[in-house]
Amino acid sequence: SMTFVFSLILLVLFLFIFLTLSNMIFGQLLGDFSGLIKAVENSSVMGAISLSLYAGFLATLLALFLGVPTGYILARFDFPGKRLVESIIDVPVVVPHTVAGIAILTVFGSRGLIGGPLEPYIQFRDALPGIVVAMLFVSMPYLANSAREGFKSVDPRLENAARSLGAPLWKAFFFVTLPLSARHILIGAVMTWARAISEFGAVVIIAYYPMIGPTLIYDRYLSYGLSASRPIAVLLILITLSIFLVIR
Amino acid sequence: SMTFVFSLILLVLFLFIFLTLSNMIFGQLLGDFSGLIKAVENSSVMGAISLSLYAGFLATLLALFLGVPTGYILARFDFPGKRLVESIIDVPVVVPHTVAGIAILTVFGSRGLIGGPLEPYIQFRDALPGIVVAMLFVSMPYLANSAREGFKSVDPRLENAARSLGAPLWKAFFFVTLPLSARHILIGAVMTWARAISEFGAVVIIAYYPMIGPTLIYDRYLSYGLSASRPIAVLLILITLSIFLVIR
Amino acid sequence: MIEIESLSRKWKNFSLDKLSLQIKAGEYFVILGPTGSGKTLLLELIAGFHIPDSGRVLVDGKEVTHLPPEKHNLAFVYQNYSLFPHMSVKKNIEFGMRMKKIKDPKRVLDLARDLKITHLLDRNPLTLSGGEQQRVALARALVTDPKILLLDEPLSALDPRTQENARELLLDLHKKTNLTVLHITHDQTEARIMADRIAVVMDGKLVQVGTPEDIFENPVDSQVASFVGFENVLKGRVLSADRGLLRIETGEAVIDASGDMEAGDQVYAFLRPENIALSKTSTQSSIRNSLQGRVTEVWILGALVRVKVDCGVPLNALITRQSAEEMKISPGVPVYAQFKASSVHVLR
Amino acid sequence: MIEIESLSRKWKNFSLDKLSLQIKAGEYFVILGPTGSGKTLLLELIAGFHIPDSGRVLVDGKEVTHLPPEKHNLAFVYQNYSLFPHMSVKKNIEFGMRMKKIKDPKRVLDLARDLKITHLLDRNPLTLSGGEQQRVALARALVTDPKILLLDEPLSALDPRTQENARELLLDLHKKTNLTVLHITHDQTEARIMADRIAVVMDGKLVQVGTPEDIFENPVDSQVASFVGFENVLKGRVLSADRGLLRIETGEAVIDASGDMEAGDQVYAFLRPENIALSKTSTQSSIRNSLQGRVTEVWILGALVRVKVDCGVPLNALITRQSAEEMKISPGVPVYAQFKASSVHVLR
Repeated sequence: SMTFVFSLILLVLFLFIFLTLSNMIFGQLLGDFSGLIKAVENSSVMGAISLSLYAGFLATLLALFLGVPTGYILARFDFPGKRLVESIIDVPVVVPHTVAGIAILTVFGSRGLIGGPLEPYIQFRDALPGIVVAMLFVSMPYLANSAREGFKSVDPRLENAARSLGAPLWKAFFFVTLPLSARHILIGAVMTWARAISEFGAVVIIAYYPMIGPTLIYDRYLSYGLSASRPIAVLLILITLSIFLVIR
Repeated sequence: SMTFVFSLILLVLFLFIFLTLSNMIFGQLLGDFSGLIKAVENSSVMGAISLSLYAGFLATLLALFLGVPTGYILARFDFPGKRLVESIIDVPVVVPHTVAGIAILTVFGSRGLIGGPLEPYIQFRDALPGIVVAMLFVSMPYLANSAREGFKSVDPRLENAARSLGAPLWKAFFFVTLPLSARHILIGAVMTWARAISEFGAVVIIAYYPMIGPTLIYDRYLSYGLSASRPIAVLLILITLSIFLVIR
Repeated sequence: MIEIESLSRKWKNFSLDKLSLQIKAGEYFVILGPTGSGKTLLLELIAGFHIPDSGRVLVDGKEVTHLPPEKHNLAFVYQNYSLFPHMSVKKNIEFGMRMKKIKDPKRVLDLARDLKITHLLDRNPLTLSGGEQQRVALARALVTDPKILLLDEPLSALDPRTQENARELLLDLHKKTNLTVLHITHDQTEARIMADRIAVVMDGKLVQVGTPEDIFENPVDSQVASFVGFENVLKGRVLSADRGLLRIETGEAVIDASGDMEAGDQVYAFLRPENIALSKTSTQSSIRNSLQGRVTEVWILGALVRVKVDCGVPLNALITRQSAEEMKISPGVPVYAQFKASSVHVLR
Repeated sequence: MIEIESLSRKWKNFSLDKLSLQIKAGEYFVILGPTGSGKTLLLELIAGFHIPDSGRVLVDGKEVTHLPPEKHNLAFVYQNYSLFPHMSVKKNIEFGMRMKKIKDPKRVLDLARDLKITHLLDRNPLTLSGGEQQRVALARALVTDPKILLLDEPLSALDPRTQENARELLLDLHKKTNLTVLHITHDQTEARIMADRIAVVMDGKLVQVGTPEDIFENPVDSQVASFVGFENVLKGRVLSADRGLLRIETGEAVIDASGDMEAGDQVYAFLRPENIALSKTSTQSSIRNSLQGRVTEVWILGALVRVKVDCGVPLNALITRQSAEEMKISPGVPVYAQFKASSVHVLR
């Protein structure tokens, strides 16, 4: 019957994803556990992974600062050009990753529109700020959209009720609207962080060094092949997935 | 006031994304238009971009074939382990891109679980099938989730009504449920396709050659620097965005 | 004819417990029960949308329990009508014919004329009013000429005026086409007006089956009694019983009622507010109770007034605004609460 | 005291058009109008949630039109009560005091006791029933002792029994605290029971202001008349007029009514179904109409029966089930439709 055929297809899809990941992970754990231990003990591996997590964290903080107010304005107000603004904010999701890298390098490179004037004070290319900007660019839409949906889900009458009880707008926002959309914003932040640390193409163009996890995996793969890069890949995904599980 | 400050922050976010993209695009169009023309005339550039679009299309077709039935089962039935299946299907979204590449190479490489037995018939490494599999892996969740939401939005009572009117399940599905979730599935397919052609990290590990657009951009950037890769980046994003606008 | 034999099914928060029921061919049968009692689940089991945990469903003597819904050959109309929003009204009506490969365009047009929806055939169902949607849903369900029509709360999505027309339409259809109709509702008035027979279902169990008179005049237990509108529930003791005429002591009052209890029995007496009349003067007689009391609360409900009277027991009465004004009813006013012995329903 | 001067505002599908209104201190004022007439928009303008396109709002003589809502100093209770779901009932009630930096824990407890919600203080508002939520919303709005209470359809989210208690509560609060209450509703019964004065708003325009008697006995135009329940609308011509007593020819009938029209005037006569009694015998008199007719349709509506009678003009009457049964009312039966001349409302 149709249900049976559809269930089989679901099983194929499930196995495609599950086998691909578990084959790599269990292949490493069971077939070459010592390689994994060596990777943990290697300071450049742990350094690259820590840098991924740290840069992703900074990008998420920036995304919160920019995305929460943006989401609020988009959820509560109508203004001319609103649809254009929403579309532009969504564009990074569909930009090919190396294209995003080229665009960021164009603007934040030492001769760029922003990177140029800032050159004496802050270095983007091959430096942490460049990594964070690249991560922010590709992951920003997740936070802005989540925050907007969160604020939309809060009945504006609750804000009105708070105001008629004597709360100015900012108090109504911080005591009523923000707590009630906290769940949406938190989920958005986790997705933003995950998207940030998964990025490779945009980051590798503005900053091959200092190496983040995905870059180190690529670098080792090019230099020493699959068996040298796989332990790092397994380590990175295990750490990422466990942070996820903890947050959820 | 709070509204004013929030609007300013929205403006900053908007400008960050808008300037980054438009600076690259207009810098190329106005500053070095002949470079863009040269890129269009270069057969390896157009070949790489076509390959991106074509491989993305194949990945989307496969995603439709696998994701639509999967979405239907997930939307309509409860079964033990359903939450686990849903979580696993979502995992590719958070897997760092080069990690996904390593995982796919492990399974689909010539000594892999699937790539090994298939070796005499189909080549994944450095070949179109590898590119399509990598694209499918990273973009699949978008289609499965969209289809699931689409099917969920169709009242099961409509299916029941169709069946009491004499339609067997598969006719109820094709005449009622599928048309009513077509919009969701179409949007999912567009997102899947966009995600597929934006991928770099996973593809570059299983198949540096034949080069897709993002790989060629990276290759040119490494060999000849920013000014050599930017025309290709601009070309790729202009083509991608116009296909988007046409579909919408 | 539908036979339901000891049907049980648990599903989400609903459950049915060994329910048996027979609906005769050509009957207008109403299943009445409060929200959440499992009525819709029962209807969906009959239509084959669910498989029961145990028990059987027979349609015209043939077991259909495990057949897929498309083999049940009955028409089903949901509360929300479930019209296909991506098809015109005409395509909706033709759907069943397309599925069963019947070609008879005249039948669609005839049915559309009978149901007064000819002018709507090219419209999108989403643009129709509730009453129009219902007529389209009926046309779609009836186009392949089924013998049985299942209706899931067919009136509850309509406004009161449209409800009147819809009732008339359904009764008309039933009369003209000799359909067996199984109609579920939570509205006692609807059941009373429309049914040939009524089954009362509560908490997934069949509590009572009978004619509207049976159900509304002789509810089998206190749960049914208060569900069908006997709002006054008086606990008391039978003082004397003489050839069916009872004297019952309740609170500080004594009332006359009829029933086959015996002296000394502990009983409950049920009384509808609309069966209690108020009067300034007593008109005692052997078959009419007239209890002296005093108004304690008054609530105006549009054309009606609800009055609470303390007659030694508290009684709720429902009278017209006009008579409340004529009697100058307000809290504190002395009145007589009058009701026939025959309108008191007594249960042990 | 609230003064509204020529207020206009367009917003989404709603608009208000140069609306002026004065609500006196201590008054229980009801704004009555159909859904979509702009009532809630008006209330939100008074509370400062919107800025009007033109016009002014004054509270106690002070203009507040352009002040932010937190400076309006009035209590606002929405239809859905809008309790903060992430705070306990107690925190909800304290919110206004926290915002206005008032410390007086006793006031919260006193108010909770008065509104009978002391036992709910630690609960989450989402777990409360509609009636409980409403009492909490009132406590929250009143805790900072405002002089004006704005109520947006306060009863429409409650079931009928809870509505009765809520009405009592609101009237009690109004009496005890000398609050000015501005209450909006689409329910004419609610307005009639509760209001000191009523304003009828239709399509964003003020149509009539007056006491409940004014509105319900003397509606200014046919729109108001049919909105407040005069369902029978008879078009006719005045045959004679003698010191306020009119004879009006309508259809093939002649009725008596009162009004200051003149012979020959074209008029509309409005009549409520509940003011028409049916009888098997005629009891003609100078102030009572008694039209001979024949029942055409009968609909049982619970305790009431709606009867359509053809008396030369079609008339809708609403009678009790009991009297319908006693008279054996059914289609075709001859009856007399009787109504007082004074219950006919005549408009040009």
